[in-house]
Amino acid sequence: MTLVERIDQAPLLLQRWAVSFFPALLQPWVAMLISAAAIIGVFASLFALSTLAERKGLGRIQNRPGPNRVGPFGMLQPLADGIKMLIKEDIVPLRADKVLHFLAPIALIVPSLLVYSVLPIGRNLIAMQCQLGVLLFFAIGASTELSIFMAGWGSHNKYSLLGSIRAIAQMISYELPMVLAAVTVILATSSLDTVNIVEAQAGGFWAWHAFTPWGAIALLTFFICALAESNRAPFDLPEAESELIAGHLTEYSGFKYALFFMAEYLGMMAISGMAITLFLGGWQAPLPILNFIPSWMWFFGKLACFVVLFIWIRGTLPRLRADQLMNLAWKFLLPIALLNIGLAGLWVKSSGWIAWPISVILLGLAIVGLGRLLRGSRPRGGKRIYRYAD
Amino acid sequence: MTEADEKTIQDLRRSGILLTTLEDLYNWGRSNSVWPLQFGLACCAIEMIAASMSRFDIARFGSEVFRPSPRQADLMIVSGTVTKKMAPQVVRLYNQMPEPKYVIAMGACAISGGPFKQGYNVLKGIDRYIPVDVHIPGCPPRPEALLNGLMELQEKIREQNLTGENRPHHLRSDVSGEFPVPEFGACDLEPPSNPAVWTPPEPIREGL
Amino acid sequence: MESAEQLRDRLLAAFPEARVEVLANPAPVAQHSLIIGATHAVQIATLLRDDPDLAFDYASNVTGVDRPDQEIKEKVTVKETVDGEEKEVTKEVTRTEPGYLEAVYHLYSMAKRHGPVILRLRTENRTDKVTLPSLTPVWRSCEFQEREIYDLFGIVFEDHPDLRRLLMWDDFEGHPMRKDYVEPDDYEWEPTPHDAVLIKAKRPADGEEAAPLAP
Amino acid sequence: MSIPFLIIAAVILASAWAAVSLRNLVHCGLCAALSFLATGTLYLYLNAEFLGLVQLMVYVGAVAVLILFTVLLTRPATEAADAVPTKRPAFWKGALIAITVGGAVASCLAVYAAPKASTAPELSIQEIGRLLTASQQNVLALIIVALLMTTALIGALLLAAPAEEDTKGGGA
Amino acid sequence: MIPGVSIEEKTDPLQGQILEVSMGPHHPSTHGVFRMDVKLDGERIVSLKPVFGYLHRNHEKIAEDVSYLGSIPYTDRLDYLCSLTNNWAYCLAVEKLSGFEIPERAEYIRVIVGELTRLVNHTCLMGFFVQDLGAMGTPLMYAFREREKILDLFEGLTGARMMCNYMRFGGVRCDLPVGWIDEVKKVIAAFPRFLDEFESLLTQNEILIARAQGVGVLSKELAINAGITGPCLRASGVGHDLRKVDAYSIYSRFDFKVPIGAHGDCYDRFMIRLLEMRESLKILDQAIAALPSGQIIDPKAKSRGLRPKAGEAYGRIEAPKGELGFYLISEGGPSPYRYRVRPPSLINLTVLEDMCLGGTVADAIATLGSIDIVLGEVDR
Amino acid sequence: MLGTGILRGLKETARNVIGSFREKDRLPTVMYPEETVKTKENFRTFPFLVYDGDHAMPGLRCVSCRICEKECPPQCIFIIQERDENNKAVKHPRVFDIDFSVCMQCGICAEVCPFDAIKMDNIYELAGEDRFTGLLVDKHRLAKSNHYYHQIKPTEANEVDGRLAEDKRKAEEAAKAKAAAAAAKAAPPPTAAT
Amino acid sequence: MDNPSPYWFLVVFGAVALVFPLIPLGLARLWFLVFSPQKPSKEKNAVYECGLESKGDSWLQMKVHYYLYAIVFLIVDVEAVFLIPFAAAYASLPIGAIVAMLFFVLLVAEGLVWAWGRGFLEWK
Repeated sequence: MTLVERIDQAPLLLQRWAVSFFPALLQPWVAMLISAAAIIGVFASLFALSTLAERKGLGRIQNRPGPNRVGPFGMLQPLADGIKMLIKEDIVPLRADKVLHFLAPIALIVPSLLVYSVLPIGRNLIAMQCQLGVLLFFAIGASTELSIFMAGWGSHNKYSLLGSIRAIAQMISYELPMVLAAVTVILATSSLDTVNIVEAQAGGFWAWHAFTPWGAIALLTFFICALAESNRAPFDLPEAESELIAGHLTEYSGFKYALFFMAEYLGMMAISGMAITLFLGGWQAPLPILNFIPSWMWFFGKLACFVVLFIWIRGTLPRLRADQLMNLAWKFLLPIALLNIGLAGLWVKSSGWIAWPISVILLGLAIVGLGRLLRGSRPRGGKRIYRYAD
Repeated sequence: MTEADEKTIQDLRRSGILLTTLEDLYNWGRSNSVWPLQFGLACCAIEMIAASMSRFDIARFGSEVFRPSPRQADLMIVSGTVTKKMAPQVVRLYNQMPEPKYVIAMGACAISGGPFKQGYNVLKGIDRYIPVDVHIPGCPPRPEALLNGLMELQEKIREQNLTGENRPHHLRSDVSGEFPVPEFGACDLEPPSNPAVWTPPEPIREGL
Repeated sequence: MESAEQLRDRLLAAFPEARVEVLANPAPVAQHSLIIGATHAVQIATLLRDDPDLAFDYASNVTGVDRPDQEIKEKVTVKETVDGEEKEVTKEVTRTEPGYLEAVYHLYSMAKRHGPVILRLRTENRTDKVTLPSLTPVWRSCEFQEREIYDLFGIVFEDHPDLRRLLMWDDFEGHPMRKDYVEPDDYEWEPTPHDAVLIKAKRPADGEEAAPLAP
Repeated sequence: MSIPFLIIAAVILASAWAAVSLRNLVHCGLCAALSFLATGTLYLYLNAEFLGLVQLMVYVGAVAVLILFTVLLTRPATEAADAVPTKRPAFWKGALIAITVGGAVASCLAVYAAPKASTAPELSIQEIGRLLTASQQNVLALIIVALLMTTALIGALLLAAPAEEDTKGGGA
Repeated sequence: MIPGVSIEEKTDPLQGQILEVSMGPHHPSTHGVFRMDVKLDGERIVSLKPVFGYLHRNHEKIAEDVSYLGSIPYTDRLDYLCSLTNNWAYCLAVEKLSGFEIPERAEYIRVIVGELTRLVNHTCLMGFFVQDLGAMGTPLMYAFREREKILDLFEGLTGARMMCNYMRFGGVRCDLPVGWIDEVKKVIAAFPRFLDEFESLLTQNEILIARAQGVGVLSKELAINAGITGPCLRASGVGHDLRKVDAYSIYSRFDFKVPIGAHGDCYDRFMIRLLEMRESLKILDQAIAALPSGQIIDPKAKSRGLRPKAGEAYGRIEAPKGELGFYLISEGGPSPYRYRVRPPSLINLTVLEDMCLGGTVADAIATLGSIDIVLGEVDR
Repeated sequence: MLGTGILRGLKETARNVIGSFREKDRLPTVMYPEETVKTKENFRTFPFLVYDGDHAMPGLRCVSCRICEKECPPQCIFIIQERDENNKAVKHPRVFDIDFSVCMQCGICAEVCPFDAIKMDNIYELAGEDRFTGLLVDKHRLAKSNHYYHQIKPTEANEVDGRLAEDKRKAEEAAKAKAAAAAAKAAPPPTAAT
Repeated sequence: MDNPSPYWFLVVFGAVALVFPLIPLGLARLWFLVFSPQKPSKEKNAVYECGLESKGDSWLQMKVHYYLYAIVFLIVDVEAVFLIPFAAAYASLPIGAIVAMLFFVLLVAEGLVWAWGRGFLEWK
């Protein structure tokens, strides 16, 4: 093993080394425990980092420096927030459903963490390689809707209930185009195994799925759905401040609120990770020359880009309205995703170059047509011309 | 500093470094993460917003997270005139904030009714119903004055003890966590003030 | 635009039974106003709005005025028979002018760009007969302003779609903008020299004389 | 009968029992979701990976949501459910149906001879995909499923749609 | 029949219950302590009743107690975003009541600070509006960044950032400090860059267009009948601007246009303000170029101890939010017998329910944001 | 359409992020406790009393005429005039309190004061825990030297000084004239004609 | 079990993930026990409603539209489930199978189009 490979496989080697202290019977279980703890540790600290990045990044977008007084460059801000959340009084409304109110954050954070088990973080670095990784990701992710419902309904608050209903409707609607976007990749790689999918994209960025016509569209669809699934702006309707106070989080205080917050970020990073795996070559380096950089650094680098993109979009865009959000999912993304599957099929079966023009033309037509249709629900769109009174 | 204070500190010293570290950590965390309730009443609210904007940027102190729900807020900035019609809501919002919680009375109106003191619908100071930690005079105070008040509050938080006799009221089990919400009367609030929180000062003016 | 007198004549021509008087305004702007009887107010308002020459389509400002009962001392010359002889005697008589509440409407025309025409509607007294017709059906902009007058002055507007208190809470008693409204006594002792505060705090003033004013 | 199976079975049964016996309908719905989840886990445990995950995705992700929305359609869930109406004919009808269905199932089970070796075939997902359209029967089944689903969609929408939509959307 | 629309509440039990929610008085997007009692059918609004008075500070009652001069700082606190236009309207009414002349230079200064105030108000409003649409504060931050520059100008001239207390009956309180005009020139020269930035950030943004176009439509007829003024009225297609109609002060000397919209929806109201700012910049340029020297206050006028003769006057100006009028009745005393503010914000809210019915909560929030209210003025 | 507007918005925010590292205009933040915004000379917060000379109380310009007390719109000024042993009014305030918790910073007191005795300060860092003793400011805390006044508002202070000097000169002249007149009246000097 | 199925990891991970949020919640509980007493009371723990007293019940009957939405979602979700194994096997499938699948997809899509046309996809 060369040094480069050693660094590349460092997490795995560390795990093996730690496991070797245990009797053979326990070894697989200890390995699992270590993987689980590592995932939680890494992504929980990434959560802290990304909250800080978000606050500072939003600050920069808004021409201000953001937190910079707590610790060096404000780096300890998340820690201070964490301590504060921990000691904050925990309020359960008297009329709330106490069991559901308590269970909701836990029931939300467990699936948010479980989905990480199928994400290949680096070469050979995957907690659980299984044949149906992609399906597992979506299957487990689907249960977060129930947790949000528990939170909203359990709070016995009107804003919470409205927020959670919105959240469920939004999440189920966007789940469909997301799954269908993933289906294109399954179609192309004939596999649901995340490791296989990543390996199918080896060789350089031109081999990534994002650089095919169907892949680009699927990535875009997937990304929009990722924004919606993790309730991030411009799809943050469930906790729309200006309408519903804080949506399903309205009645949560103390660390339970922090858990929701954490689940949101964990979900955001998990979905980004899945997008990277499916479309952007996972842990693969964009150029073969760059292979000396450890694979997991590529993964986290790409993840960081996604987080930055999330923050950037959050800092720029206003929020959609609930019905527009639904229209976008059902009347734009879903047909596009269905069409895209067909194009991916064509791509796989045809010899390549001929699929390009067909795909581009068809997709272009579909996008423009559906866009027109979507816009048609408003009385008048487009640029307006203003007159002046005499 | 009174003798009792000295004694508590001595007690604390004796009870071990762990507690003081814990206390430091506790106060450090709280004082650097003061999330205000997104709550504006009148003119001062605009300066409060200005304080969170790029020129003054309250985010540098970790306080830009203006939470719309009282459940996640630590600080209530009473920014502007509290009218009698609004006072019950203010008190209720304060009650609904989880402990530990703080109040900054920003501007003359919030402190005493200010220029509108003579009005029949104006509450003459929010401290009639809820305890105020920091008063910021001004009409409206500059955004820097709010930042100054916030730093004052952070200082106050840092000086709070975790144990001992003079620990803050939210650490005491014998002090209630909420304050009675006044009700609308025929022409004034009932009661007009909460005597448990507020006693008018004795007239001490010479020559009168 | 027509002068107030012309307008009065025009309105009287349309509604001969109506009460329309011109109230002169001595201020330099000389925005004179028309006192309108309550019975024909809505008809007159509709005419003002719909007449193509007038086209007062826009009621800008609607407000109330409180005129409490006034004691007027005046010298009256009466003929009295004193000692069998008829004489003209000048006596000082105290007369109580009954108070009333007044609703004032400032009307403009957006179409013709003229205005204002000021309408004044007066109640009969300040206690029990405080009803006036609402002009909200004519100009929607009166809706909140009439509610405000109802709240603060106590004029009851008939046919108002939603006559509730606007600013004070529903159970509030009294009408605070009236001149005789007594505020609740809720001042603490305080350092301000606000006269009312000091009186309320029952601390006698020093009784000192004011210092000589500026030279 | 292994210990994991016992645990999973216990969870399934307990949550299913809770789903029909709890007073609060939302709790019932959530317990049903838990029951679905446990069933999915059981499939996974039995190496029916695809089935298990589909169970999670469709039942926990979609059917449970449908159930909860249905619960929200009813009168406020806090209202205590009426005591079981033993007097009313509906009860007897229900009981009759229950007995009939139960008897049918029981007789089927009695007749059915379980195969001795019940190991699941090792079936990869690609194999399942191939089998979907492998034979004419399968294609027919697929088409029937599609027809069923479309019919179900249209029927459910028409049944549940409010009256105004029926009168309005004639041209569609 | 009351002009406007009404919607019947559905009572069909199969249609779900009507949800009664109160938005406010503590709500992130009611622009202060305003409350809307909303009845929702699903997400659609079937009834919306505004509730006022949470900031009723008895301005009128207080003004009937204090001197004429003493009311000026109180007018600052009416529409606390634009204290200078409030001063102006009040001074105009008092000037009408007592017949003071205003010197040329004072008129020009008034126009300059008045238009700067318009810039401040519209800038902030657009920021708040987009904030209400759910942007994470970025446009608001940009707006406040520019606002601070203008507030610095106000601070240099009047001594205060927000509560300027600058105008006096018959003129203004103090003359321009040395170099102030140059600073104004700098600020307004840099301002179009901000407007361009704002436009490219927002006006073509699909989400904003989707959220604002066709939302909260106000018809021309209803707008006139309900006494709507200011940008809301002009967005509905009525070219009514008191700067043109009354041509008060010296506005007839400036070359500027009045933009009007055609649809009367939130987007039009947003765009009209943007265009109005560009016109204000034009006025500012002209006013600065033509600023004469001379007196700044009518020597006959007195501020302290003013006792106008008995009479009444109604003075109105085109404040950034609409027609701001002051109605004063003098009985010859040291304070007005009746003092009334005609607040544009309150009257513009008359049609809030009509504009929101049938829309969603999000639409109502957008509509409220686009009307531009300030509670200090609504409740006084 | 179709996302171009969104992209343009994203470009705009990206430009601001980059600009915030390079341009002052795109990062206007003032790091408050360490650096402060330089307030304009005209800037006013609360009133203070100007005194001449080195000693505060004897040097107060205030003559206790109570004009400011009457004109103050929220009426937050409280003045009691000083009296000497014979209970005769002295042109000096015995009590001069301003309630900062009520003051609306309008500056009318300074505007109406005929003696240039009360002026507007520019301090704003007054946050404190105590409302009654902390924000009720008596004449000792209000008194600030003319030197301080010159520091915070040089232009205005110079103008005031000039005006006061002029007044003083006029008053002296008047006094001199009066004295001369009185003297002339008492005994008309022969040199009066020259 | 010498070679546990990979899915056992889910169990282990699930357990750890369950413990993970419980630790801080437990710590917080401990903190309240030792130092900072929780003080629930009537007003504080009342339901938040913009500072007003809450009116009416918030658990109320919802509109039927949410239910319709869920139905459409369910059907399309099932369709997606069928698509996944098909996609996995796609590369090795003959053209006939693909046409059959296309037929299947179009049939379900037709239902979707119908629902679209009838306005069931409008969020209300």
